[in-house]
Order: sequence, then structure tokens, then C-alpha cells
Amino acid sequence: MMTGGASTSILTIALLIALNLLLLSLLIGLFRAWLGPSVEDRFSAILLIGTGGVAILLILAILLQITALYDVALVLALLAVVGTVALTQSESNHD
Amino acid sequence: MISEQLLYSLAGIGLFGIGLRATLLHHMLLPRLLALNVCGAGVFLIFIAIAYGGIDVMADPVPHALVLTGIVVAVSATAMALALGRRLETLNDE
Amino acid sequence: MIELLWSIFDIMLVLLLLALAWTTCSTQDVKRAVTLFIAMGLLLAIVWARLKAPDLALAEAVIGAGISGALLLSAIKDYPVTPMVSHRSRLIEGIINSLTLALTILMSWAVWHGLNMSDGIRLSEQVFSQLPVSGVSNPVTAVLLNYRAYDTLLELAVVLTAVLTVLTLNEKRSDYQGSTSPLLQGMTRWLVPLLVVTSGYLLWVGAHAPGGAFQAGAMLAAAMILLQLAYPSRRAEFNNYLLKILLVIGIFTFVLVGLWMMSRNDDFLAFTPAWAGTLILIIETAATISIASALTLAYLGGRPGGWEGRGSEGKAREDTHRTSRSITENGGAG
Amino acid sequence: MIDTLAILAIFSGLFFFLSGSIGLLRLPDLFTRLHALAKADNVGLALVALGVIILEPAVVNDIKIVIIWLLVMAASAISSHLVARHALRENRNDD
Repeated sequence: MMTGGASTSILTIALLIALNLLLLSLLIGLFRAWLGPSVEDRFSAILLIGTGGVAILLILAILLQITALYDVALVLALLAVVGTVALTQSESNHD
Repeated sequence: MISEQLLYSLAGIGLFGIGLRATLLHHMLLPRLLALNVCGAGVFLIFIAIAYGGIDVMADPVPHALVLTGIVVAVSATAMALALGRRLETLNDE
Repeated sequence: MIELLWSIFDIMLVLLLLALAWTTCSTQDVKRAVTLFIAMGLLLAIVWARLKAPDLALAEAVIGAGISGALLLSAIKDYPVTPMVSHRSRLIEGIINSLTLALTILMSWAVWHGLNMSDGIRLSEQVFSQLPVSGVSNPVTAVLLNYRAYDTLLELAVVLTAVLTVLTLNEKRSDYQGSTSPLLQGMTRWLVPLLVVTSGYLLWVGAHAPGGAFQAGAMLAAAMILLQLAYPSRRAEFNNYLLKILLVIGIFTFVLVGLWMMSRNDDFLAFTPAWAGTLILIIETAATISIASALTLAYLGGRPGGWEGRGSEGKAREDTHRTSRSITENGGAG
Repeated sequence: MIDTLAILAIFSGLFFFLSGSIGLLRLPDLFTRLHALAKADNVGLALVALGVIILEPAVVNDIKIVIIWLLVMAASAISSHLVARHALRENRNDD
């Protein structure tokens, strides 16, 4: 995978640990989506997954050496707001 | 270590099973559609897991292309089902 | 050590995915289910990235985060927030559970068996060996628009059929009545141009890197959806004639290119290497526009005002309020 | 040396991510949770992005990462605003 000597393998291990910790933080955040209680609480968890997902994609791009994953992160960052807008605009129909 | 292919394709089968069970159990349209989408995601995952070759091997692009069209078709089919549901509701109201 | 860390990551990701799927499918509350489903879509994008499928990760990011979220969230308001009670009897539930379990075990065995068999001939070898004459250097685009062009043509037809069904069935959903935030409108003003530019970038880059017509079209549709959401009061007057043309231009161009190749004594949609790159770009551009308008109309959930032609009948009916009733009640009665 | 710097940046970013998601889980109401979320969104992602920029040699990708970070900052501010506004309006309707 990555070219280079001993330092790159330490780097790889460090990045992998970072990747696992990021996923752990998403897991913790998802408990909020599960617990609720309000829709807004759930949605704040989704916001966290969006940002954490961007961070995970950035690190995966380095680890797997796929530069296209930066584009994926860019798209995710661009569209993170559309879901929130959809939630807040399409609801509250009880009048 | 365990093979990623096996792990992810088993996860895909798991998603398929969960989705299928919920599709059959639910009565309302929207939950059923969600379950059906979970089912579809499981199928996609099986395809892509089998296409995966390893960290430093190019993955097989043919399943990727199939699943790519599948994702777009799935979202259009969902929209169609929602429209059918709305129509049914208006008919029942009249 | 490295392998161990990868395995931990994989196992965590898979468990998270399965847990999300389970909660999406078993929760009692529609809103909660939709929210968890959106979360699952975001997680799937990470899974595709992990499995080295950046094309899919792109598509899933656009569709999961942008389109299906907006589609499902706007569908929620058509449904009353009643708990999703299961009406199946104990016996039927038991039968469903055991049959699903049996099927799952059978499939697991089949996949395990299949993976342990000899590797066989992979299509990917042929894909990579033919890549230089395909006109593009992104293998997924090559498969979609060159090797399996028939598939993609018919797939566009499937999307068109789905949208035609939507258009036949309903009027456009009534607009959101409340006020929108000025901050949101200010953001939309610079975000929508960025989305359109990114869509063009994805279309162009699709020839040699992950991207292409599907991702670009979905991105464009997301821009349209954002506009609809941010400016609901400014009643979007679509130019319906133009929209009808845009809806079919993808398939039209696709078929036209195929016929043009037949006229040059080739087979239908068999690209000559010299022309392949240009033709694929032309087809992809048209397909992007068609997919974008199809997904936008699918989001609207029906005909925009004045779709039937010059008559204003559609417009008059548009404002009719429809009281939503529980599908559960109707389903239970039937 | 440079790798160490990158790892340092990524791990300090992770600290903010983890504290953000723990805050999302533990804090008492929606508004404080959104406040915790902003830490992960802005500082956490900024530090992770900085680390990835150090590791990524191609300048084009570095520019992309900076754009991603700016987008996530803007999106997180607006999403928090929309979610909080929505929550306030819904509560007023319920009273």
C-alpha cells in the first residue's frame, strides 16, 4: 500500500487508530439518534455523522490512496445541509 | 484475519434478512418502503463485497456499475411508490 | 497489527450498519425510522469508500444525503404520526420470522460456498484489458456507457417510466406554508451555484476518475430541491415545455447516437475507439440533464402547475387541501 | 517529523470529535447538545483536515480539503440554526 520505510507503517497504524476512534465517536453519537427523544435530537446526531463521515473519508483517502474520496467528502459537505433543510421546511404541517 | 469479502457479504445478507422480515411484517406504506430499501442496500452490499479484492488490488468495476444504476433506480422506485401511496390516500378520501 | 486494526474497523462498521438497519426496521415511529434510515445512508457511503468503490460512495452521498432524505422527509407529512403497530397475528409473525431466518442461513451458506470456490474468470480482467479502446479511463464509466450501454439505456428508460407514473398519478405536493429563515435563503444563494458547478465537475471528471452522469444528475437535482425548499413562497413556475424536453433528452440522445453508429455500418451502440470518448461525453451530458429533471419531478411528487398544456385546470386544483388519513385505518378496513 | 506533526493534529482533532459526541450523549437538552456538536464540527474537523493536508502531497487535493473544511463550517452553523429554530417553533406550537 504505502511506499516507504518504517515510519510509514507507524503512520499507517496511527491513522488506523484514528479511524477506529472516529468510528467510535460516531457510534456514541448514534446513541443520541436512537434515544431521541425529539426529532431535533435525532437530527443533531445525523449532523455529527455527516461531519464525522467527512473526517473518516479524508483519512480513508490517505490510507487507501484513493484521491476520489476527497470528492466524496466534498459532496457530503455540500449536501449535509440539504437534509436539515428538508427536515425543518417540510414539517410542522399541523396548522 | 477474517476475509473482508466474507464479513461484508454476510453483513449484506443480514441487511437483506432484516429488511425482508420488516417488509413482510409492516402494514403501513412508508415503513414498508424503508424496509424494502434496507433490503436493497443489503443486495448492493453483497455485490460490492464480492467485487472487493483487497487493500492494494483494484476492485472489480462491473458490480460497481451495476450497483450504481441500482441506487438510482431504487430512489426512483421509492418516489414512484410514494406517489402511488398518495394517490391511494386521495382516492380513499373521496 | 495493521490487519488487526482494519478488522476492528470493519467489524465495528458492519455492526453499526446492522444495528441501524434493525432499529430502522423495528421502530414504532415513522419519523424516527426515516431519520435512522438517512443515518444508514451516510454510513453506507463510508462502507462503499472502505470497499474501494468511490463511484458508489459519490452516488450514495448525493442520493442518500440529498435526495432520498428530502423525498422521505417530505413524504412524512403525508402520513399521520401514528405508531406503526403490527397487525399480524402471532402465528404469521412466527412463520415470517422462521422463513426469513431460513433464507438468511441458506444465502449465507451459498455466499460462503461461492467465496471458497476457485476464483474463476473475473470480468474485471476483460474490463481492464479493453479499457484503452473504450474512450474513457474510468473503468466504471467504461462499463456503464460502453460495454453495457444497452443496460444504461434501459436504465434511463426505467427512471423515465417511474417519473411518468409519478406525473400521471398526482398533482405536485402543496408547498410548505410557513416562513423560511433568511439565513437559509442567504446560504442557498451561494450554495446552489456551488452545487451546479460541482455537478459539472463530476460530469467532466467521470471520464477518467469516479463521477459521471448519475452522480452529476443527482447533484443537479439536489440543487433544484434545495431551491424548492428555501424559496417555497416564490412559486416556482417551471417552463413545462422545456421540462418535458429535458426529461426525455437523455434517452433521445442515447438512441440517436446508437442509430448514427448503425448508419456508419457498426452495430447499435458499438463505439469505434476514435469516436468513443466524444460520444460518451455527449450521451452523459444529456443523461445528466434527464436524470436531474427526473429526480426533481420525483421529489415534487407530481405534475407542476399547468403541466397538461395551456389549460389552467391543473393550477386551480393545486391549492386544494387534502386531509391526510391514516393508511393503517384504510388498510385495516380492507 | 512531518508525520509526527500530522498525527498530532489528527489526534487532537479526535479529542474534539470524541468530546463532541460524548457531549451530544450526555448534555441535558437539545441546545446544549448542539453546542457540543459545534466543537466537533469546527475545531475537530479543522484539526483532522490539517493533519490530512500535511500528509497529502498534491496541492489540488489540499485546496479541496480546505474547501471541504470551509463548507462544513458554514453548513454546521446553518444546520444548528435551523434545527434550533425548528425546535423553538415546535415547542411554541405545543404550548
